[in-house]
Amino acid sequence: MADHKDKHEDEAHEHGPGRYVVIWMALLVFTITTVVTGHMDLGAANLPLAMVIATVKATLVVLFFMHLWDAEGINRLVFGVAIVFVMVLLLGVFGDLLTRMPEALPTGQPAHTLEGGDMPSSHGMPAHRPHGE
Amino acid sequence: MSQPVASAIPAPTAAPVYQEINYLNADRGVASWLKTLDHKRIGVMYFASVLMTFLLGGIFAMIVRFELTTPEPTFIGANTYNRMFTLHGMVMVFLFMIPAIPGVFGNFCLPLMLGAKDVAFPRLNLMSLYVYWIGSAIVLTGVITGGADSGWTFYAPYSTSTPMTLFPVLLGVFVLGFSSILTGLNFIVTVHTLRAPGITWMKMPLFVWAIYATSIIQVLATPVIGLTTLLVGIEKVGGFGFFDPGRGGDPVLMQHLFWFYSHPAVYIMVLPAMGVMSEIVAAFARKNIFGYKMIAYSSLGIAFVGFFAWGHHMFVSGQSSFDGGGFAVISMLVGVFTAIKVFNWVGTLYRGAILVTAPFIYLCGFLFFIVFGGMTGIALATISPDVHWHDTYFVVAHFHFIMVGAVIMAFLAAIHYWFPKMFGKTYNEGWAMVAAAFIVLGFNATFIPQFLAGNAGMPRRYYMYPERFTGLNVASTMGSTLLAFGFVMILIYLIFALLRGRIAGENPWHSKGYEWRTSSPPIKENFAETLEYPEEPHTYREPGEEPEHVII
Amino acid sequence: MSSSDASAHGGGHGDAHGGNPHLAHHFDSMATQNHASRLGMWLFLGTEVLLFAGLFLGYSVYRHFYHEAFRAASHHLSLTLGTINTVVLITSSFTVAMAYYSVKKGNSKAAAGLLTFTILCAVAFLCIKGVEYNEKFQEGALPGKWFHFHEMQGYPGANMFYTVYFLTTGLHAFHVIVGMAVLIWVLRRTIRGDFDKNYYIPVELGGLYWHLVDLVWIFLFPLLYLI
Amino acid sequence: MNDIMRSILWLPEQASTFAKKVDQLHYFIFTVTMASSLLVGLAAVVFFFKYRERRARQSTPIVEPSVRFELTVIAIPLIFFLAWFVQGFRDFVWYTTPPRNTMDVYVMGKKWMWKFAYPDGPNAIGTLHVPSDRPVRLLLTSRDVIHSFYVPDFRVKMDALPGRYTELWFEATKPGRYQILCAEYCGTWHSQMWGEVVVMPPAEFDDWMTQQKAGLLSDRVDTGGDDGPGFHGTLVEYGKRVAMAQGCLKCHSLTGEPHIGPTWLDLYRRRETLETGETIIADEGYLTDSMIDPRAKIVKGYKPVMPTYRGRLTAPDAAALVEFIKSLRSQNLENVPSKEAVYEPARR
Repeated sequence: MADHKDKHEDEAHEHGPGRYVVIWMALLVFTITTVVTGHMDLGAANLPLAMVIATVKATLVVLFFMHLWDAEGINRLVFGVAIVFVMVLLLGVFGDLLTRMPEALPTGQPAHTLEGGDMPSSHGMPAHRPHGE
Repeated sequence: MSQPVASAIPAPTAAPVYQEINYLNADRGVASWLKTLDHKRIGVMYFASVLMTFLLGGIFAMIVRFELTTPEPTFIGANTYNRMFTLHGMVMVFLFMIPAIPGVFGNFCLPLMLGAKDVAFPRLNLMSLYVYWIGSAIVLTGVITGGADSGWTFYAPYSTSTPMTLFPVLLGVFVLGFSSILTGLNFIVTVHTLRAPGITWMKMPLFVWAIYATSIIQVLATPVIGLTTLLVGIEKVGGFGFFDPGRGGDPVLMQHLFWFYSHPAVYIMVLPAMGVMSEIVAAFARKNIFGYKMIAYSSLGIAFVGFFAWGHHMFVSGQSSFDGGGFAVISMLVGVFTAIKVFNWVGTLYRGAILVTAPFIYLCGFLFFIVFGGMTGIALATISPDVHWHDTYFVVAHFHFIMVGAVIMAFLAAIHYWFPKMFGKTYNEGWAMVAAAFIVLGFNATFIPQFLAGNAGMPRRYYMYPERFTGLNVASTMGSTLLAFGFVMILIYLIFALLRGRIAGENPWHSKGYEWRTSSPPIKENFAETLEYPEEPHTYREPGEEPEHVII
Repeated sequence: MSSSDASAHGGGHGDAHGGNPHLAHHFDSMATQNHASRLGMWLFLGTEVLLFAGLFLGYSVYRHFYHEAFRAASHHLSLTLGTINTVVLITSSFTVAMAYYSVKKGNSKAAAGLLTFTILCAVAFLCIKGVEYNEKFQEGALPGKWFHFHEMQGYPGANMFYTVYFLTTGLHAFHVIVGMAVLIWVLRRTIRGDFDKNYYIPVELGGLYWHLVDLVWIFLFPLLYLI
Repeated sequence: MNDIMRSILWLPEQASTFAKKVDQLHYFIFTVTMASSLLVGLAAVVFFFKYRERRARQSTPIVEPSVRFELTVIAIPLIFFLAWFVQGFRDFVWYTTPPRNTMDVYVMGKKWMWKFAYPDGPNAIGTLHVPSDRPVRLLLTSRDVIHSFYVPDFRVKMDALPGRYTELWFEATKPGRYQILCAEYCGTWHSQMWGEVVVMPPAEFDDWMTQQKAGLLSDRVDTGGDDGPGFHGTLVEYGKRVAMAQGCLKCHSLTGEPHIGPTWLDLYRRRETLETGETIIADEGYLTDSMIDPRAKIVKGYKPVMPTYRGRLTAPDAAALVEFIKSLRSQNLENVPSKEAVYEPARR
């Protein structure tokens, strides 16, 4: 019916179970590395490194365990578009947070330490004048 | 009304034949309907439920309009008014606009237009209908037990701190999200796998393209509103502080999460309407679509770029001006796609053979309202005027121009255009024209005063307003009664047509759409034998006659 | 809801088209039907990805606001339990992939064994999670209103870490339970012998859902426990 | 030209520099919108009549757009939209960056009223006094939910977020009184959360300010600072004065002994059973509603004799009354901190 090739279904690129074992081992190795590097205090590089390792592990799972490697083109497109929209959501929101007026960001004082008193008494304005000086 | 225009349709050579054994009476009994897997029956059941929710939403709207006739409290209290406009928003958006055209005409016409026997997953399709019923039932219990008073946007600090229990309404919206995901998922797989041989991507009817683009949004945006309702529900019950500023949360984050779904959601509503109108403009101008590729790709364009533009709802909500600029540029791109479509629709009329019928009147109304509504949308997206217009009646008028003007006009046009195919009977053309006139006039009288009220500075969701807005509000209320009267008229003559209408025959409009190449009402398996699809839909020429090919 | 649809569109209903009983009447060939089932599942996985995207957004927003609190709080989580959980999930992901492979090769008995092992891994994951939650309830490291964890008092926004922690791991645990239900359903049908060399779609779709649950944990583990 | 366009569009006065700036762009967008929709409408009507169906089942030519036509159809709207965006964004950045020498005023949105506090001057409820022809910066915050400070005549609007500050600035050009409205839905009386900006010539404003600072509590025009300690004149005292002035105390006792109306001692958050039998908690909403519409929820055992105070009590008066009622607590409740959770940012 649809323009879908039948041959793709049968020969299904014979591969032994070995591939799964290799991928499994790789995932375990990556887990250990990320735990070890997570402990070392690399300062600013900690977050990006952990994210890179997690992305590599994720792509391994997606490509080989979930067979996206030999799947139809449209399945890959669907997963790719979902990832793109996740990035767009993060970019859009962080585009706002990083450039918002400093006073408009949450201060994070836990509720019970926010001292009462309604209006700032007349001892002056927030620490520095935004855009002012 | 002059002599009924129906006679303009040529006397059919053979008498119109009514398909005796069709999907409606193939198997009898309520159980056969409740357990059906036939996409046509599911479409008809969606049709019935969607009309009821539209009626309910309309009642809430009329209560709000009558309350606003005087600046002082008119006949309901402040809290009741707040509940009325919230429930008007919730019922109309989640229970009517989003499931309407995809649920009713997507279910009914998509397989017919693809030459398929059914959608890809019939059981999922029925499940989507049940989940829609369950979600609507939950929202209605919410309505009965006090409803919600936080506006349909249920912004964080208010919705999570108001004593009013929002729980049933939020749970209902969460459940309705699943119905939307299932329908979208079903249609995407159907378009990919069940096209009849001969229907390539570039020979699919434009309604299918619009439904395909809508389904992409339904599948990929709805989970985020599911999560937002879940988080607001947990925040309200458990006090987790996710959005609570006192505990370090950020209410603007809730607005980001909400509008990440709700802006694409407005394209879930308008894209199917554009799809219906592409079919109707081709059918009633009896001409091939002008710029088929342009309209098809701009549907996809709206679906994708629509995901990036949600920030234009938050220009004055504490969002940074840099981000506001970014969202404004992208909103302009989405506007361009709509502009392309409008030019191509009008282009389709060029050198056509226009047949004046009720759907065509709705098309004219649609064209005017989508131009006017769309341009005010672009005006709102230019940030500095939005500072004045945000959360005023200008915004209310803008989105009603698109939702009522474009989407409900298209919904009515679709009902009239596919009524003969769904039920095998024709409606009375004269009455239909009168009703269409009422609708178009009533709509203008209702919402143009609201544009002016918005310019004058009247904020949204106001129970009592300063005296200077009284005149505009009274005018708007009078207009809304006209509009309501128009809807009632349509209901009456359609029911009359259903019971005692003339037999329509297989193709009363002589349209070259693929869905008309089966009996009406269609048989259970849609097509008796597999058909050939040699040319694009809507190519109006007699067989053997070589058409004049014009490139402008 | 999600688990039943994974199976709903898998099972065909035997009638016309003779030959293969699993071919639905409106599909022309098993290949198209399988392609449709896989595409439907991948679209559903897209919705799951975007559902967790909202929570990851919440995590990254509040980490941006209160990074000291988040870094300090991650040291209070027990790393050993987290690592064990990650290994458990990755192994279960491996075994469910092997189960799919053996069903495709027609060896239903091995597949049943592997599926049982996967379900046991899922139970183990939930137990470890239960232990961690219990620890937190005693410490008072709870979200929002109930936050009275004395060690983390000094950091502004510390309760936000536990709000995000409980929301993300809670929703993930719910998806582990749903995944377990799907796998139990697939196991029952494997034991009944429904699957053979040319009909194994439910196993594949159940496996895909389980891999997604593992995928989410692969990202959750470093974010919450390591950095 | 400006006034004609303003009257066609029902726009309010242009009483600030930003209003004049943004209205020019508004007129430009409006004229282009009208022109383009007329053009599209005209084309549709011309085709409508020119290409009516003449013969039954008339066949029509295949008309395809050339690539050039498609590009022009994309280019024309894109150029206009981007032009609007550029001008719009420039105005927006001008609007969101206040000049250096602004006079700052703190604005606190609280459920259904606006409170203003000059850093070194008096406080006020509902009315904001500003000098004309001098930039004024408002630092907006909210006590409970999101409100939105909106002055139609200045074309300015900014949300007031609970627990943090957002800013808004304007430079009034014409002395006069302009209405403030709340534009973000905030509850029962969202539609009554009005205020007033009184724009005074600079000289007059300076006299007013000095007089306010020196003035005693009694002759202050807009007394009633806030219920925080240490302000001259608290909301509670202001509420007490309003109660005496409006004659509430003729029916409501302050000491707990029975009277025509329910006593106000310990009334706040007390569980009351109504005539209809249902029990409610006397919170701000109930107290404010009962002032406006007393017969709606009568407490069991009391006759419905209370007159309505709609129109006689301004929103700030009602709010001050509620604060006064909240302050009337008998000794045994004193130790329970009944102050509701206050979201106020600590200095960073």
